[in-house]
Parts: sequence; C-alpha cells; structure tokens
Amino acid sequence: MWDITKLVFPYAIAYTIPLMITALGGLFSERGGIINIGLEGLMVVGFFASAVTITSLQIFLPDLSVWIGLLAGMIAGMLFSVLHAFASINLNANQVISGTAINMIAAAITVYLARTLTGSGNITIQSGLPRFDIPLLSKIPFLGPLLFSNTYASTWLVLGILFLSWFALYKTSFGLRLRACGEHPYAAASAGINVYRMRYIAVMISGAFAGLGGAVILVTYSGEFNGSVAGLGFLALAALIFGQWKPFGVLGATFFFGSAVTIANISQVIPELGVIPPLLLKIFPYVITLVALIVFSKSSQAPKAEGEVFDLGRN
Amino acid sequence: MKKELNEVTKSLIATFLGLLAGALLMLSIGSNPIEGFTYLLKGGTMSIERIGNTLSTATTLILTGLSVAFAFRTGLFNIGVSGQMLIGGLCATIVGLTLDFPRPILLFIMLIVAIIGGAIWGIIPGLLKAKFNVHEVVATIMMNWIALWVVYYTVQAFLIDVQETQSADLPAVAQLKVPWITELFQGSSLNLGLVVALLAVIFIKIILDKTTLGFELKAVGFNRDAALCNGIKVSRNIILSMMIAGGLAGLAGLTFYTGFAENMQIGILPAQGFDGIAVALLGISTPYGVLIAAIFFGILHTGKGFMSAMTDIPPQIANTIIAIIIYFTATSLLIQRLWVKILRKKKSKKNAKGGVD
Amino acid sequence: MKDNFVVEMLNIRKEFPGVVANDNITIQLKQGEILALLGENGAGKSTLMSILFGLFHLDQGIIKVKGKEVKITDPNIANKLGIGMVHQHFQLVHNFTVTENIILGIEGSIVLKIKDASKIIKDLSLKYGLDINPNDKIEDISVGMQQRVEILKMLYRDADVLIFDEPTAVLTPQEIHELMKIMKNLTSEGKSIVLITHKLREIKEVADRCTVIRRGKVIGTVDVKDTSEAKMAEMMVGRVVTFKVDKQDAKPGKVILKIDKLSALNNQKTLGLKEFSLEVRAGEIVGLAGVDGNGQTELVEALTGLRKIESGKIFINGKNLTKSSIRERNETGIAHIPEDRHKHGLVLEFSLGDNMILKEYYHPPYSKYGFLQFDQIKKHADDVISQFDVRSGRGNASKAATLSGGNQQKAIVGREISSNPDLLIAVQPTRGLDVGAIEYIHKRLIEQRDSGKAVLLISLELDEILDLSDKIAVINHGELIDLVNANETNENEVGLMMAGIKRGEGQ
Amino acid sequence: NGGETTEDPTATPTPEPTVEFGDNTDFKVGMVTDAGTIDDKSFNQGTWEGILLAADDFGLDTKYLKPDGTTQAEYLTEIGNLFDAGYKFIVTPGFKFETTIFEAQTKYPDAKFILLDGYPHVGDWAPVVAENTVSIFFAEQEAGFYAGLATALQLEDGEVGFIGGMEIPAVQKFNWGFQQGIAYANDTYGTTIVMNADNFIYEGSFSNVAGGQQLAAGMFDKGVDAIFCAAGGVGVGAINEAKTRAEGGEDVWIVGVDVDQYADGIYDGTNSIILTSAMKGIDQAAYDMILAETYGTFPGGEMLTYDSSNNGVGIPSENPNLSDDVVTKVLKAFDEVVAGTIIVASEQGSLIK
Ligand SMILES: Nc1ncnc2c1ncn2[C@@H]1O[C@H](COP(=O)(O)OP(=O)(O)OP(=O)(O)O)[C@@H](O)[C@H]1O
Ligand SMILES: Nc1ncnc2c1ncn2[C@@H]1O[C@H](COP(=O)(O)OP(=O)(O)OP(=O)(O)O)[C@@H](O)[C@H]1O
Ligand SMILES: [Mg+2]
Ligand SMILES: [Mg+2]
Repeated sequence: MWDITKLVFPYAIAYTIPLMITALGGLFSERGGIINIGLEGLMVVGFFASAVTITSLQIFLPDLSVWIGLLAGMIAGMLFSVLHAFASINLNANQVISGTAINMIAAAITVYLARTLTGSGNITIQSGLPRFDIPLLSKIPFLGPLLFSNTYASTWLVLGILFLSWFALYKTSFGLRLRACGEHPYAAASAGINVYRMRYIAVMISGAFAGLGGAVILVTYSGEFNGSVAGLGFLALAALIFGQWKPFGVLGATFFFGSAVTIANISQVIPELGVIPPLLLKIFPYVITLVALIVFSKSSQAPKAEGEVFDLGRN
Repeated sequence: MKKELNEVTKSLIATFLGLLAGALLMLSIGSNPIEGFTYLLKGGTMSIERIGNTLSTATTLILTGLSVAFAFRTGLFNIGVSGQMLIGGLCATIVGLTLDFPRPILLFIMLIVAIIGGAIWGIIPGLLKAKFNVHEVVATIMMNWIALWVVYYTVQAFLIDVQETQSADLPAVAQLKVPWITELFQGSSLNLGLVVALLAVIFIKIILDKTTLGFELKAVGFNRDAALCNGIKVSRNIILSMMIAGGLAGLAGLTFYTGFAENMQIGILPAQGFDGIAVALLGISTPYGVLIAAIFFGILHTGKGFMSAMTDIPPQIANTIIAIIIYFTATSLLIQRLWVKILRKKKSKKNAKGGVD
Repeated sequence: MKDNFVVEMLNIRKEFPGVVANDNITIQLKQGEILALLGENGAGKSTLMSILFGLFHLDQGIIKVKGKEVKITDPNIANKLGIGMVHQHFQLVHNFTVTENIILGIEGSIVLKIKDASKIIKDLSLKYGLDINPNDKIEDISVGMQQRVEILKMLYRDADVLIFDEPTAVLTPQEIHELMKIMKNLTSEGKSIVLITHKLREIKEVADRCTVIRRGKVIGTVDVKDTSEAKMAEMMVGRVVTFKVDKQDAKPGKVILKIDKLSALNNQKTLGLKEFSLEVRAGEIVGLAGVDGNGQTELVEALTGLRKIESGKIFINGKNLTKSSIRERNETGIAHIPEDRHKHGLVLEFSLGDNMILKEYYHPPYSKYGFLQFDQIKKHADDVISQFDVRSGRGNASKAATLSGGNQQKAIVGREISSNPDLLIAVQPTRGLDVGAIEYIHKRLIEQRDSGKAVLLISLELDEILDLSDKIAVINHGELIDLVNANETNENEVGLMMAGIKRGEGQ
Repeated sequence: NGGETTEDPTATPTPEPTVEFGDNTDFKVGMVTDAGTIDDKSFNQGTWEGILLAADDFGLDTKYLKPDGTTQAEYLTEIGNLFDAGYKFIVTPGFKFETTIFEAQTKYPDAKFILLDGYPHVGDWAPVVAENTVSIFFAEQEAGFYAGLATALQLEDGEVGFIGGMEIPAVQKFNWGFQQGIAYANDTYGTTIVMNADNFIYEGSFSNVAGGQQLAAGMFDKGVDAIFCAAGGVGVGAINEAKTRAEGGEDVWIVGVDVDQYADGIYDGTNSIILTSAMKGIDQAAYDMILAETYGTFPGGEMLTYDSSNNGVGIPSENPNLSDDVVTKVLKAFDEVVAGTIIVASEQGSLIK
C-alpha cells in the first residue's frame, strides 16, 4: 500500500495543480458573482499561448522560456476572459451561455491558429519544467517522499498563489469588497464600491488562473499542445462546488480528483489495482462528484448573487 | 418603428456578425473570403449527394438541438446531450447486433430503446436538480464522462468484433440507411433518421404550444416560484423535461450511430452533442428555429472540407464561425442597444424637423 | 438668501424606460432640519434620493451642497460630501458581521483592521443610543437592529446629511417611536435629515417641513406645524381622500378555516411559527397584524402548502388539508393573493390570458385530452379583464410584464376571486400600489366578505388592517399574541401587542 | 507472406528518378488522416512525410483533410472533397479505412487509392482490391524485433516495458516482435533483460497524454529502464516524462515507433531519450506508390507487404544512442530475417498480451 501511495502521490499532485489553480480562478469569479463555465476554454487559451511562446523562445533562452511561457499563458487567459466579463457584466448575457460560447471560441480558434502555424494543430515544446527533490525536506520520513520529492517548481508557485488567495479573500479590503459583490452587489454599490470594476477584476483573475492552469499542463505532464485539456476545466468547476467556494475546500476537492484520475490512469502498471475493473476506476471521480454535490446541496455556500444580472438602472 | 428587436432578427444579425468575423479570420491568413464562402456553400450544396450529406449531418443536429432547446424552455441547461447520445446509441446498437426480427419491428425496437436509454441518462441529472438542487450543468457534464466510459467498456466487452476502436458493424437491416434514399441522393449518408428528426420537430412543437404539459413546462421555465405557488409540481416538471430532452438526445444517438455511421464509436464524446447547444441558441429554442439552424450548420460542416481542399483555409473556420455566432446571440443586448441608438438618432432628426411622436 | 441650505436639488429630471420618475423636481434641505418627502408609491421619492446619493445619474438638473454645485456620479462622492442614505430595502450583506458591513467600501487599509473598526462602531452606537454588537452577523439580528446598522453606516462615514427612505415600514409603533428619538438626537447633533414616508403621523411628529411629490412632480413644500394631515394627504393624492373604508358590520357564518396548533420552521431552520391556532368564519375578514418577519410568511406558506408543516393541523370546511398538495388545497377552495406579485403571482413572460388560467389550465373547459382550448382561455381572460378593469395594451394577449404594477395586482386579485374560493388569503394586497388601486382592491375584499366568503388579510400596514378587518389577530415571534374585535381596539393597543406585550400586561 | 516487392533496397531512401519530372501540377496527391493529426508521431505523420517527400521531388500539389470523426460517412465525405477538388490520387492510412475504401474504389473509378495497414472489404473480411487500389501491409513484428534486439544489446541488463495505444493488430505485432527481439538477445548474446508482464500494457486510447506520462512514470519508478511506446498521443506523454527524468540526470529510454522519433526525444538541445525506433516504411510506401504512378507502373489491385526482405521495416539508419557494435549485430539479424534463418512470429503465441 505504502509503495503505491509513494508511487502515485507525486504524479497525483502534478495532475492536481492545473486543476487547482483553475478552480481557484473559478472561485474568484463566482465569489464576485459571475459564473464562469468558460474555464475549460480559458485553460485551452493559456495552454496554446504558452506553447507558442515557449517554442518560439526555447532556442534562445532554454530555461527562461518556460517561465515566460507560463506568464504568457496567464496573460492570454486574462485577456480572453474579458470577452466573458463584457458579455455578462455589461451586456447582462446569460452567464452560462456566454461561458459556453467562450469554450467553443477558444477550442475552435486555438486549433485554427495552431494549424495555420504548424500545419497540424499540435505544438510540441522541446522541454518543460524539470522535476526535483527539495534538498532537506524530501528526506523527512513519510512526508518527504510524498510531498517534497519529484516536485515541479510550478507546484510550489500555485500553492503559494493558493495561500495568497486565501489571505486576499478573507483578510484584505479587496476580499471583503469582492465577496460583497457576490453576495449583495447593490449593498456593495451603495457602499461606494464599483461593482462593475470588481466583477471585471474577478473574471480576469479567473481567466489568468485558468490560463496558468493550461500552461502548467504543458510544462509539466503533456509537453505538447493538442487543442484540448480533456474536460479539466469542467472538473475544476465541479471541484469548486465540491470545495464549497473556499480556497482550502478547493485544495481538498481538486487533490481528490487528481488522485482518483491518476490512480485510474496508472492502475494498469500496479498489480494490486489491476484487480479492480477499469470501468469503476475510470468513472469513480465523476460518480463521487455527483454524490458530493448531493451531500453538499443541503448546506450550499454558493454566493447569493451568483449568476444574477447587476443593473443599477443607470444609463 | 419597433423599439424591441424581435428574437429572429437578433439571431440573423448574430449570424451575420459570425460570418463577418469568419471573413476577417480568412483575410488574416491571406485568403480570399469570397472564395472561401463560395466553396463553403458549394461544398454543402453543389450536388445532390452533398445536399444529402448536409441533410444527414443536420439530422443529428436537429435532434441534439431540440434536446437542448426543450430543456431550455423549462429553464434547464442540458450540456449532457453527448452522454445521452452515447447511451441511446449504445442501446440501439446492442439491440441491432443481438436481436433478429423483421426489419420494421427491429428498427422500431431500436428507436424505443434509444429513447429510453437517453431518457434514463437525462432523468438522473433531472432528479438531482429537482430533489437536491444540484446544478444540472455540472451534473450533466459528469454524466457525459460516465457515459463515455460505460460505452467504452461495454462495447469492448460485448460488441467488439475485430477492431478495438468501434463496435462491430450493424447488419444492413439494423441500419437506418435504405437503398432508395442512398440511390436517390447518389450514395450520400442520408437515411431514415431525417424522417425521425422531422417528426420529432413537429412533436415537440405540438407539446410546447398546444398541450397542458407544454404550458406547465414553460411556466416552470419562466418562473419556478410562481408555478409552484399556483400548484404546478415543479420537481416533476424538471425531471420530465430532462427525461424528454434525454430521449431526444437518445434519438440523436440512434440517427448518428445506426444511420450516419454503422457502428458504435468509442473513446470520444460526439461533438454533435455540444453543437446542439449552438443550434438551440441560434434557433431561439423553438422547434422550427432549431430545424433551420441545424440545416445551416449542416451546410457549414459539410462544406468546410471542400473549402479547405480548394483553398488554404483550415476547416476549423466553420467551428470558429459557429462559436462566434453563439457569442453574439448571448450578447444580443449589444445589438439591441445599437438598434436603440440608431432609433434615437432617427427620432431626434425627426423632432428637429419639428415632427412629434 | 439668508437660509443656509446644506443640500439643494434644482429642477431634477430622471427618466426610466417608460416612466418619468422625476420631472423638474426641486427640493432644498436646511442645516439641522428634518425635511419630509411625501408621495404615493412610484411618485419618485426613492429615485430622487438615489440621485442625490449617486446611485442614479440625473438626466437634467443641478445639485448644490453647501452652496457649491457638485456632480454626484457615485456613492463615494456622496460619502465624501457627507451624504448618507438608509435605503428602503436595507443594503446589508447577510453573512457579513455588523462591522464588516459598516466598513465595507471605506476599510481604510489594504489589510483589514476589524478590531479597531469594531471599537469605533461600539463608541458611536453608545453616543447615539443605538446599542449594537459589532460582531453579530446581520442574518442573526432583528430588522430594527439592521436599520441601526444602516444608521451607523452613515455615522461611521461621518455624514451630516442623512436620508431615510421609508424607515418605518418595517417597525412596530414603539420601534418607530425609538427611531424618531434617534432622529431628534441626530439633528440636535447638527445633522440634517431627509425623511421619506407615506405616514402623515410620523411627519407630524418629527418633520419641520414637508415636500409633497406626485407622479414625479413637486406639488409644494409646507411647514409641518401649520398644515393638517388631511391637507397633506390631499396634496399627495390630488383629491380629498376618505381615510375610513365604509363597510357594514360582518355577519359571520360557519367556520371555514380552522388552524390548530400549527408549527413550521423558518428558513434558518428554527421554529418560525409556534403552535399557532386561528379560525376564520364565512363572511368575515380576519386581519393578521405583526411586524415583518414574525411568522406571517411561514403561516401563509404553511396554509397554502408551500412550506412543510412540523406539527398541527389545517381544516377547510372541516376537511383536513394538513398533508394535501398545493393543488388539492386550491381545489378545496383556498385562493391566495401572494405578497410578491412578480415572484409568486404571475409568469411575466406569459400573456395575460395564460396567467389567468395558471391555476386551472389542466381541467375543462381550458383543457381537453391534455390539449389547451384557446378560445375558452381567451373568453375567461376577457371576463376577468372586464370585471376587474385590468388595463393593458393588447387585452388578453399582452405580456403580463408590460402591465403596470397596479394592473398586475388587479389581474391577480381577479384571477383568485373569479375562482370563487371559500377562503381568500390576501397578503399585502395593496403593496406598491397607488391610492386609486388601493381603494379598488379594498372594495373587492369587502365584497368577498359580504358574499359570504372567509378572508384572511395579512399586511404590514397597520392602517390597512384596522380599516378592513372585523377581527384582528396579532402575531409576534411566530406566536398568536391575541385575537381582538377590530371595533374594540386601537392602534396603540395593537402596536403593543405587535411588540409582544399581551393585553392587560402592560407598560 | 511476401507480396510484390519494389526495386528499392535501402531503408527510408529517396530514389533518384532516372528522368527529371517537371511540375506535374495536374498530378494532385491527397490524404485523409485517421483519428490522429499529421504530426501524431505515428502513421499519419509517416504517410504525410512520404507524400511531402514525393511532392518535393516531383513538384506535386498535395493536400490532406482531417475528418470530424472516424466513421465511414466522414471518411467518404473527405474523400469526396479531395476528389471534387481534383485530388484523384488518395492515400489513406489505417485499417479503419478498409470498408471506406471498399466503397470509394467503386464509387470513384477514375481515382486511385493507397490503403495502408489494411485491405478493402465490405465488412466480411474478404479482400476486394479493385484495379484502382493498392493495399499495403507492414511486418511490424520484424520492426519490433529489431528494436527489441537493439534495446537489449545496448542496455545489456535491466528491465523493459511496453505501452500500446489501443489493442489493434499493428500495435500488437510491434509488441510481440519487440518481446521476441529481447528474448533473442538474451538467448544469443547473453544479455539479461527482464520483461515483467505488469509492464506490457495497452492504455486503451491514442490520446490520453496525461495517462501516458503517468504510466511511464510508474514504470520508470518500478525500475524499468526502457519503454517501447506504440501509442500516438499516449506516447507523447511517455516521451515527455522520459525527457523530464533525463534532464534530472536519470538514465531512462523510450523506444520510438513507426518513424524515427529521435528528434522528438531531444531534451537539452543535443541528447535524445529515444534509444532507437521501430520503423515501418509508411513514408517510403507512400513515396513508392507515387513514384510508381509517375512511372506509370501503379500496382493496382495488389496487396503488398513491406517487410525486411524489401527494406519496408527496420530501425533508423542513424542511431546516435546505439553503439556501432549493436548496430552491426542488428544488421546481421536483419540479413538472417531476410534469409529466413530467423522467423519473427506475428501471432501472440506464448508472448505477453
Ligand atoms: N431602477 C428602475 N428602473 C426603471 N424604473 C424604475 C426604477 N426605479 C423606479 N422606477 C420607476 O420610477 C418611478 C418612481 O419610482 P420610485 O421608487 O422613486 O417611487 P417611490 O416614490 O420611491 O415609491 P415608493 O413610495 O413605493 O418607494 C416608478 O414608476 C418606478 O416604476
Ligand atoms: N427596476 C425596476 N423596474 C421597474 N419598476 C421598478 C424597478 N424598481 C422598482 N420598481 C417599481 O417602482 C416602484 C417603487 O420602487 P421601490 O423600489 O420604491 O419599490 P416599492 O414599490 O416602494 O416597494 P415597497 O412596497 O417595498 O415600498 C415599485 O412599484 C416598484 O415595483
Ligand atoms: Mg414603498
Ligand atoms: Mg421608494
């Protein structure tokens, strides 16, 4: 059992991280009152942008290019998310539909561009982030091999962002205002907060984080842009609800998904897991999500004004 | 002059804007839009066979579009069409591969089980929504993945003949393809599915506009609280709506896997399921609108290959156009506002001339 | 000019799609005074004040603060100019603490300093005699307390011009009295106040001057001490108004509704309705008086079947409906005029015709074999429309959303009455309506009574209860405080009961 | 099972045509891809490269179309599109085209079809190769054999694994051949390579990149030194994992498939984690057929097999990661296979999976 855990854990984490940062992005958007079904698409955009950046830079600056790529992914996701912000904040669009449109546009346009760039639609980078053991920590019995071995720098970056997000959300005036916009935008407005601006910021953060998520996929386990993030964006959405719109809830939920999917993938090379029917392993994460959603449905912490149009009747 | 643009006009404008964006993209890679669109259109219509293919592509889209639209009318967003398609197709394929009846009976049974399969896959999120208020978007997405793997392993376990990537081919009697149609349309993939789809359109049209069921469903869709307060069973209607939507998706699966294709494809969620959302939105969630939108998309999908064969424009342009159209339908308020501005200008001119209104 | 005005709004105009909410309105607020704004629902008071507070942008007009012309484009500017507002519908975040709500928007530092803020708030609330715990969550405190939070919000932003939009609608007479004291304190501390209210008595009690608005226009500004209530009412409505509804005495018949020890949970999952018992007889109107949020909603929902019943029984004509579905209850003869017409009364996207059969679409003559019978539906709609003179653009075909609030309400009343029920439950039937509509609907309710129906009237407007009811039941914290004959009690007594003080117990 | 052989002996060559062809723009070559893209590190890529090679040499007009899905209807649509656009010489890689080409070859009599990895049939597996069609098979097991042999000889001791995509004939044959190659090395050259059944698996798709990465990681962690990947996108993940480890100084290898994947394995600008690749001359086959067409010797109606005897399979001519000694030993085995003294089985028999 220990061997399996030790085997699966690091890769589970690697798989979890993009999911986590994306769900965290969704958290900001929804805490600000905007549902963002477009996370999937925003991930793809970041995925694409980082691939293009890295391939074009890798020759000149082999190491730096990866980090520039991550940044590019973030920025691209952020810019793209403005489409969603504009639709749902200024134009009172149905946020679910707008998000769906974002997904479709992202999927279509990135492949379209990739194909005109590479002729095929795939973009392969020469090398991504290296993995390393944290010098001393990885020697800690038990925890060492699980948490501090075989880690990517991106993992620690994202975990850092997670803690910062928690602090920003609950300990700063920004967080207070953001949450107010998600719970009762009119109250926020009468307290002199520019709800429109706050919501723009919220959505753009979600875009940046989702973009980063896509980029992390590229520089960690995939190494090639192939036009799809295989539904991770939607999983992130589920994880967000599963994690009850709380940063550490998201941490737990996404890690659960990460492990479940990793186990399902890796089971074939682990005799002990080989005995479980693969079908069960494959559908496990999704079934559990449904169950979790039922369990939490009673005590939902969803932001009150989530998905509702905010309109002061100005103009 | 009307102040409110009606939905149809909005859809048309959105479509126009989508095509415009497509043209710009073509220009951006140094291709000639006029040429591009000409070939796109030709590719979908220039021969009987191509018209046939356009229609057979539309067939599945009509049904997936109906599925999404129907759920919409009850205020539900069914992203689970792909999964429901898979299950419907699977059920039909199992019957087609195992049972041995005279063709009409066999096809009828396949039709029924397809509906049932899809309906079951729709009921589950419906129940979760009605009883536990689980957001149907997330639920249906989960159901999609579950369906993907269920089909994958069921087919591999029971329906594989030699190839690992799809089920065994259905016998001719268990396919919706009929010789005279195939002949008539010069060997296109058009099949009985279109009839099914058209009947479904009429059926749904009647349900929504003429029956008490439709009245209930729409009431729930527009204002859940009011419906409840006036004695309408909201949960029941939500479940019912998802069930019917699922059934329609199941039919889409039938037409796709036993009509368009001749076997069960595994390992992928059928894209038609997601295109259904676009079809429904562009068709403003009305049966006839869906019909027209589906045919329009049918042309795009059938024509894009020919276009990219004749020019350097990648076929992905089609999906890009569709996606952008949806964005503009979602943001129709923008169009509305522009329209109002235009009116204001006109008005102020008139008033300036001393006219009143 | 010698008068030193702190705020002047000159020739203000504000249009909304369809309505001119403010039409060339001018008001002037003196330093240290309480200026009342009087006007019917929809007259434009809230809009005017929202403009002053920077929530709405004015289309035309000038605003001067302390003589200087200013552009108030958002609440921040209003705050900086020392203008604060207590909104008609409280603007508080339910799951934030008092402190968080108050500092929201002016936290003063990137990293929150909750402790310091709480201290300041504590002191303020002591200074003005509004004792409140800064660390309570809004969802856990009473409406009266929430209003004090709103006041503290202004004081914390040290506003010296305070706007109150219908502050008393949700308070008991006693709480109202408290509030009036607080206002006096505030003015004596040099603050200036604009008070929006429908209630002339309150104006008489505290206001120095009163500006009357009708349909978005200023009718005039008067000194309160030398103007009678009747005069102000006349200015407000544009004609002499009869305060009393004329009606014969009731001739109560057999018991129609019997509520027996009914208990139900509220949304916080605690008992919102406790062993509540009440009888309503044929031919009488029983009015349920109580401060908002004391179990009225729970009672109505339990009666109509919208809310699960914990214990107790409900009978209509002796038939036990405790476990029945909403529809069964309708069919047994309960009709319900819901509190929120937009949320519960109508399907706004449906035609008026469709809305008229919302309860009956499924049975003949409106439906045959599951198919709708459109001619019958139109006929029925037209009947209701003519009987209850529901005014609309395209008759039964016009979308419900396009009707004015008053006509929407008439349509609902029409639908419910035309279903010829034994019991009519009317919740806030005249809310947000102008006097014309109010009089009309009151007449109809009396008619129901006189035609031998049982009517249960739930309203927050004490006047409405006193005017219409034959018996008055008072509810407080989900319990029946007392049931009294309308002609044997008075506002004061009922007010005390609303505060939970039983008859005889007292002072 | 040696069908007709072409006259070209060298592995992945560019034959010098005896006559210089001008621009035959009237000769348009089209391709319809299977599920993968034309850079899928697999047969789509191989086919396309062959076509491009020919295009350079003979100045042809080329075009590929990627169907929306993998149904016969979608394949036929794209073939129709190519045909109507004047591309009447159409190459289709993958057995999934079998029934499609059966339809197409009669539907478009004046088009020519190259079907790689399969033969046309109506669904009953009875070959019907029309005069305008050539069907080409490859002896993947032999390619796998050489790769296995090379791997064993280079590593000498240690453990190897295999990751396949879906369990389709071509992939299986690669796998079985690879195992035979390892075994042969262990017997004849005394290498001590371990093959653990747990490490010979089919991921079940050609697309799950994350899965590929995690499976490879799992195997490497369990002490596997080299993994033979015949899995398209899944292989991409595996290669990526190996690169990451190599950068970290680990000594791990991937054995490529179909085409020479050396370049895909380069992680630091110079070194690659691709030990060698089990190549099948898809590109060459495509090239040869186009060449034959230009010569007017299109072998219509035939079923060809590309194997060692006609240099249709093998390992790359350049193998920076193999010692010369290893290469010579492999070439020796190559001759013996051609001579028939070594027989590489194309059935599972007693082999793993
Ligand atoms: N945000 C808005 N958008 C459109 N119309 C509005 C809006 N707010 C108010 N109105 C309209 O403007 C008019 C004035 O509304 P307002 O709220 O100022 O009336 P009021 O005097 O406050 O009424 P009440 O006594 O009920 O508070 C009404 O006819 C109302 O329908
Ligand atoms: N956004 C809006 N659009 C149209 N009418 C509105 C809007 N907001 C308010 N109204 C209408 O304006 C009138 C006054 O608005 P207000 O916000 O003061 O509510 P109200 O009617 O006063 O509610 P209450 O009965 O609680 O006082 C009401 O009839 C209300 O329905
Ligand atoms: Mg009011
Ligand atoms: Mg108001």
